[in-house]
Amino acid sequence: MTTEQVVSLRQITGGRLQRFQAFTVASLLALAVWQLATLISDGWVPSLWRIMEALGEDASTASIYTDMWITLRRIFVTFAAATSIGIGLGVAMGLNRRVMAFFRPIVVMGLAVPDVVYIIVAILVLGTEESSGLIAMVLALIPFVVNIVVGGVGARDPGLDEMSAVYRLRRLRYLVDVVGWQVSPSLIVATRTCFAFAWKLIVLVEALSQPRGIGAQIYYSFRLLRPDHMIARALLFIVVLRLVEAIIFAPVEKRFLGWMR
Amino acid sequence: MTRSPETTQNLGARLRASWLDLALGALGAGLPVFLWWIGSHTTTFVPPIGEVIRAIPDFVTGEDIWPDVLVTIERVAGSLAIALILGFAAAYVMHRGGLWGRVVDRYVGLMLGVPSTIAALLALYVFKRSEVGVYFVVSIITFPFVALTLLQGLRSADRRLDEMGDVYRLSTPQRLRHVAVPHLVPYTFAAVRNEYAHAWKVVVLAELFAVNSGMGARFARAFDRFRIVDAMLWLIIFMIILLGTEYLLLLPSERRVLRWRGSGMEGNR
Amino acid sequence: GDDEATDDGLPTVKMQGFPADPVGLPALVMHELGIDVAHGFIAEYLPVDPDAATNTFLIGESDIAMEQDGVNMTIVQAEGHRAVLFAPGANMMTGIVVPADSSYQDPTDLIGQKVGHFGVDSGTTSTIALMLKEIYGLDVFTEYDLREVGPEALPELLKSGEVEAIFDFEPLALRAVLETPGRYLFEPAKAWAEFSGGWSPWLTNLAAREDWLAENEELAFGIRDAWMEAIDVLQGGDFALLREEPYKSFLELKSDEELEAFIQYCIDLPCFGTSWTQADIAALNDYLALFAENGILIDAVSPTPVAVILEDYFG
Amino acid sequence: MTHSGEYIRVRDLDVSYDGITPAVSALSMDVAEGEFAAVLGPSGCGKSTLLHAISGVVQPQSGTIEIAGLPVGAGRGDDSVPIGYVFQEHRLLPWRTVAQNIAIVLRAAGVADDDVDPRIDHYLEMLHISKFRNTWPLRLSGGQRQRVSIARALAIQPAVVLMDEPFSTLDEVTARVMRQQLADLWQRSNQTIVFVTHSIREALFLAGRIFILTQGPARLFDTIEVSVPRPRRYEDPRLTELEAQIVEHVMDEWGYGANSGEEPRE
Amino acid sequence: MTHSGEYIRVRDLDVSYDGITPAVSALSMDVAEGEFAAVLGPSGCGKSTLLHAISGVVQPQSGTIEIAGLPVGAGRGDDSVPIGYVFQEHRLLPWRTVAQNIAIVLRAAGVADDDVDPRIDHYLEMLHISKFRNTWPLRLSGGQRQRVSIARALAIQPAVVLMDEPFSTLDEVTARVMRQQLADLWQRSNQTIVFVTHSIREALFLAGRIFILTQGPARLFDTIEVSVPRPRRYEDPRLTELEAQIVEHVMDEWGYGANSGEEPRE
Ligand SMILES: Nc1ncnc2c1ncn2[C@@H]1O[C@H](COP(=O)(O)OP(=O)(O)OP(=O)(O)O)[C@@H](O)[C@H]1O
Ligand SMILES: Nc1ncnc2c1ncn2[C@@H]1O[C@H](COP(=O)(O)OP(=O)(O)OP(=O)(O)O)[C@@H](O)[C@H]1O
Ligand SMILES: [Mg+2]
Ligand SMILES: [Mg+2]
Repeated sequence: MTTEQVVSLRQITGGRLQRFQAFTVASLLALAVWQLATLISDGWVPSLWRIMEALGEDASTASIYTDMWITLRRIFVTFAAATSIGIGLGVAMGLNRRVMAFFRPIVVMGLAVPDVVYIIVAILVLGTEESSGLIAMVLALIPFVVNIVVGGVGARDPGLDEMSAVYRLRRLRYLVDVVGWQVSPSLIVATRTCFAFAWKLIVLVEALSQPRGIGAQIYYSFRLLRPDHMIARALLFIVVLRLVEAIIFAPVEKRFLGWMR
Repeated sequence: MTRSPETTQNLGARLRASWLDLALGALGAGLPVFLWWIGSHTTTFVPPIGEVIRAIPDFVTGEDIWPDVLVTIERVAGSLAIALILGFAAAYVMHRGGLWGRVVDRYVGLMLGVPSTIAALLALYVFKRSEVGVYFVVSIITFPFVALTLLQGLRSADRRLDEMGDVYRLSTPQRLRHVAVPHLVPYTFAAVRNEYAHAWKVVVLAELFAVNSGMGARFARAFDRFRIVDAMLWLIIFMIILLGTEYLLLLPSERRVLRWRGSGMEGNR
Repeated sequence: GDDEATDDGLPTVKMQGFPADPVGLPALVMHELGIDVAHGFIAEYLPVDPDAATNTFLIGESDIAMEQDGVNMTIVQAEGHRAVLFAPGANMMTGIVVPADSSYQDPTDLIGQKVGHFGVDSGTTSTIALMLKEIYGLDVFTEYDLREVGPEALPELLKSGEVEAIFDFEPLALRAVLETPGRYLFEPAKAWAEFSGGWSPWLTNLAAREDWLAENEELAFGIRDAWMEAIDVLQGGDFALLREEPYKSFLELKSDEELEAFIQYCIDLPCFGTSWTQADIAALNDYLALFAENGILIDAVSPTPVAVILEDYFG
Repeated sequence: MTHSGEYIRVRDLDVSYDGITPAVSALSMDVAEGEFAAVLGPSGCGKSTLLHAISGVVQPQSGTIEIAGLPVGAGRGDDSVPIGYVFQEHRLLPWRTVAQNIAIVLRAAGVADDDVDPRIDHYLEMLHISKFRNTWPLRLSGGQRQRVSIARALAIQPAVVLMDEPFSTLDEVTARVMRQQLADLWQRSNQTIVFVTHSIREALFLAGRIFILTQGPARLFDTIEVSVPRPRRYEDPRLTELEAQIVEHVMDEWGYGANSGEEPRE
Repeated sequence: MTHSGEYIRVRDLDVSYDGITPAVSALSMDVAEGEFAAVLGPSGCGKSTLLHAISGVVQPQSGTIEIAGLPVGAGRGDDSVPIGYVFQEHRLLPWRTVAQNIAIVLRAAGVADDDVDPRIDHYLEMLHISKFRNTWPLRLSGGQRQRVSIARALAIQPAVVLMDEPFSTLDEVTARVMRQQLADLWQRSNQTIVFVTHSIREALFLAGRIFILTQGPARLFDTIEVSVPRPRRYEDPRLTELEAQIVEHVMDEWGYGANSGEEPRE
């Protein structure tokens, strides 16, 4: 046992070292590519130095945290709604060919609608409250989730379905214990995708219809011709998103996929 | 093998099933149309279906839309191809792990969050107003999502088949071709479906920023002036292209490549 | 348009503007009537997206920008870029529109009401905000219940009764007037002229980068003169030209009715400014100072001139 | 043990895959309540398909199957007879531990919560896999997995047990112990068991009646009553004799007649 | 057949999963070139693990394995001895047809393009599955799949063949034919075969030497030379006698001593 612990300890420290290395390499590489872009663009792409400065300025502004919080809250609301509806619909479509036949064209058509259209139409139909934009986002997000989930459900083992039928597993049991676990890799992709999309969409929504939020901030710096701030603000928030991912998604992922190894 | 009565019976059942699917599909496609119909009656900005339908003949016979349609299809397809290659490479490196796996993981994580506006602006700075910029924006925005999906596919691969590959000493190309890629097929389809649609959304912005041509730009212009009939017509073209791709390209090829999967009992259920 | 502009050897000048934006009409006119060639260049209309416009201009993808204004130029200079306004452009074609049968008589009546606009950082909203502040002492950002949507959707929003009033530019404001039906509650050009004793701000001006100006001195004069001439042609003919192609389709209006209303609007305003004197520029600078004072979009006026008279600039 | 009665009643069964590959053809057979029936047939003849049809997971092309007078099939309601099925491949949920795999079917069968754990313990012990209670199936050896699958089928104490080569991946010694336990269990209970095997000796040791199928598509070739009294001994010379007879009997039908290198007949 | 020489050389082999579950422990054994060796052991003792280690797909905790003087393991180069492996679960590529599954390994083994098809035909015929040439594995019965896996392993005509209970899912008659064919094939070739089985009779019929393992973690319990001359008959009474002896011999060690219901010893 003790040797085991030593081994795992070494693995951990090795992991940390490698993580540090990776960070360094990634940063240096990014630096090089970015500087190259700055060079090629005659300085139009703001240099990393300028971005760092902007980052410093923005990070020390209190209001940016309020904005971040507003945006984060919106992302969570839409994300939660879109994933739960999308997963439910995706599973139903994957399990039942009738449901699939009916909803597939709707999903495809839903994907074809540009995001602006969702947002504007939602505002015109539902009014100018904040919720309109969020509902539009949910609508725009659902098809993406559905597609990924449907793929996962389709790849399940028919043998286990038959087993469930023979042993007459209850519907819920079957959905959770048999389908759910098989689909879990897809669910992880679906949630991560949805999360990232939610963020991209909120930027648009806030730029288009909300005076507050980090998306509005990004857009504002854009209008004021401050690409350095624009990038800094986006970066700042991406870091927050990555943290959220690391805190929430990574452990869930680990827990769900333990049986594989 | 002779055709036994149950064969025809079965064929009949299948035909019935596919007719039913078709009918349900038509019903599904009818739902948005129905919503449109309601919208045209309850709001002032949604034009009546008839008006838009009457505008279709002129719209599609006027030859000035087709160059824009074609050039945009080309851009979307091209960028998507680039995104798939980049995404696969990234997923592969991430899956192999190690230093480079982590490095690529960092980048993919970062890129997932890059707002399209920023990508479009950077493209404008670096590539100025050029075609390359459009390809750059669309592929850079879509590839991390491809990578994410394919990575999960690689992770869920059956280790036992890898071991089989070790024992029989399959070369790397053989492994890719016979083990990794077929396993990734369902994941690839999910990625293609989503990112194809995603690319259509991004291309609108990219075209606006970089070239002011193509159907994305034209749709946006119509929508910006709230010339709703025109916007609707473009939207219908979008949808037809996406539906056409889905039903004529993706679905049949997916069925074909995944033929091995079925239990052989589909017709009986 | 006939692109076979013959005379080889003439430089092509890329003039950027928004698609379908009336602000760029003179560029079309000069090209169609050969005024550009007469002044030694070929004008090419470069449609750009509103979001990408300033960047496209600054990185040198176009030579002349037709959609810039004083505030924007102040921002441009504040961010360290060198560019100036050098000719008049469109007058302030924006307005507040309310339903015709509503009881609102003056902007103060809208206090506490839902008002649609398309962005606090937009030229339209910030201009109106500044004017209301100066004229009525009204802070729209706090006293109105502002609702933000894209400019294109504002007329619909007004029509559906979702908001009580909208801030929009032309021809969208006009569309709201026609379709709601509505009326102008506030017309910035007229109101400011009355308030300041004659001068009213431009919606847009012609802008050029200084490095470009340095290399194209002669061309710059030619462009300015052609521009003024084209405006004269337009206004002199009471905008009747707009009923013809390619102008008519360029404007992408919904109907002939809208077109007639727009022509009437232009005659009335009039749509383009023709005066570009030292006094005009001074008025502009004062006006910009008010923006800075109120902290709307800019914090300070630019230490270098944002608008110049070419003769002085080169002289 | 009497073999009258028609507890499981199969009539004119036709099953085919893709609507073109017949796997079972015009097969009729009856199994009485409480009977232990074995099914023998050459590889690929359609034995698993037959069990699939009896369990209701595949729909026959034509013909009927009834258990206790109720037709089986998709709409198998809650009132129908509970079935335990040891699939040829284990079909365990890889993301659930051994105990959880069994618990899930116990709960579905309506076993009271208090009884679940003791039952699991009992059957794991019976199959000598108690120590893997909390292991994931992918961490088990082939034989261990199969035993979990057997434990699962027996644990719900169903009226009908279908077993598809359940001992095929067990070593001789373990298999003998298991066979003996199964025989004992069956004698104590009133379960009806249909047991597919490729071991003639195993069939003779366990079953009251053996259904011998033809080469695929499976038809009934012969039915053999095993009249050796119980308890039987695995090495009983009577079984050895019967085994030799059966091998002789089927050799031709199963297509390995004179020349062992010959293709099986189509 | 002489059993001198150390073609496959296993020394002090320790394999454990997750670094904590020992599956093979301090095992040493040698197999000579051209020898047919069988491995017997109770279910879950570590037989498959042993074959995994010999094939190089799992890394031992300690100990060495060499084939023809070359260490096996991750870096098995092109110069190392080719191995055919019949895994306990078939491990066929589900998305490739039977013929493609075999063709892929043939190509990897450097078989000339012209030879690929005839080889496939030959081995499919030998295993009586020619008619499934263009079928996907998921459409095959259990026994058919396993035969495809055997065909794949033999088709590359490797110097070493590892077989993990290859005939376990075949009916008796088919299995007998297959065994006979394997015996013939081996006698004609110079292949070294390590054959894991749970059938003592099968081991006696096929092998020159039988390695008997202990309960898990696997150690070597005994090695038995089978001196019955070839060709052997499956029903040979000498084999029956030997079988009974072995059962007697291992019964205790494998943990089913007096009381058959007893837990296997840890
Ligand atoms: N899913 C399927 N699709 C098409 N054909 C199938 C499928 N499953 C089995 N078959 C075919 O049906 C026939 C009967 O298969 P089945 O699995 O019932 O055989 P079996 O008697 O159980 O054989 P074994 O002893 O090898 O397990 C075989 O020829 C097989 O190829
Ligand atoms: N992937 C794994 N992770 C952890 N433990 C494992 C794993 N695979 C097998 N084991 C354990 O290692 C031991 C040996 O397994 P192995 O598969 O080698 O047995 P076996 O002798 O082949 O048995 P069988 O005859 O049942 O196939 C078993 O106790 C099993 O539980
Ligand atoms: Mg079977
Ligand atoms: Mg094993």
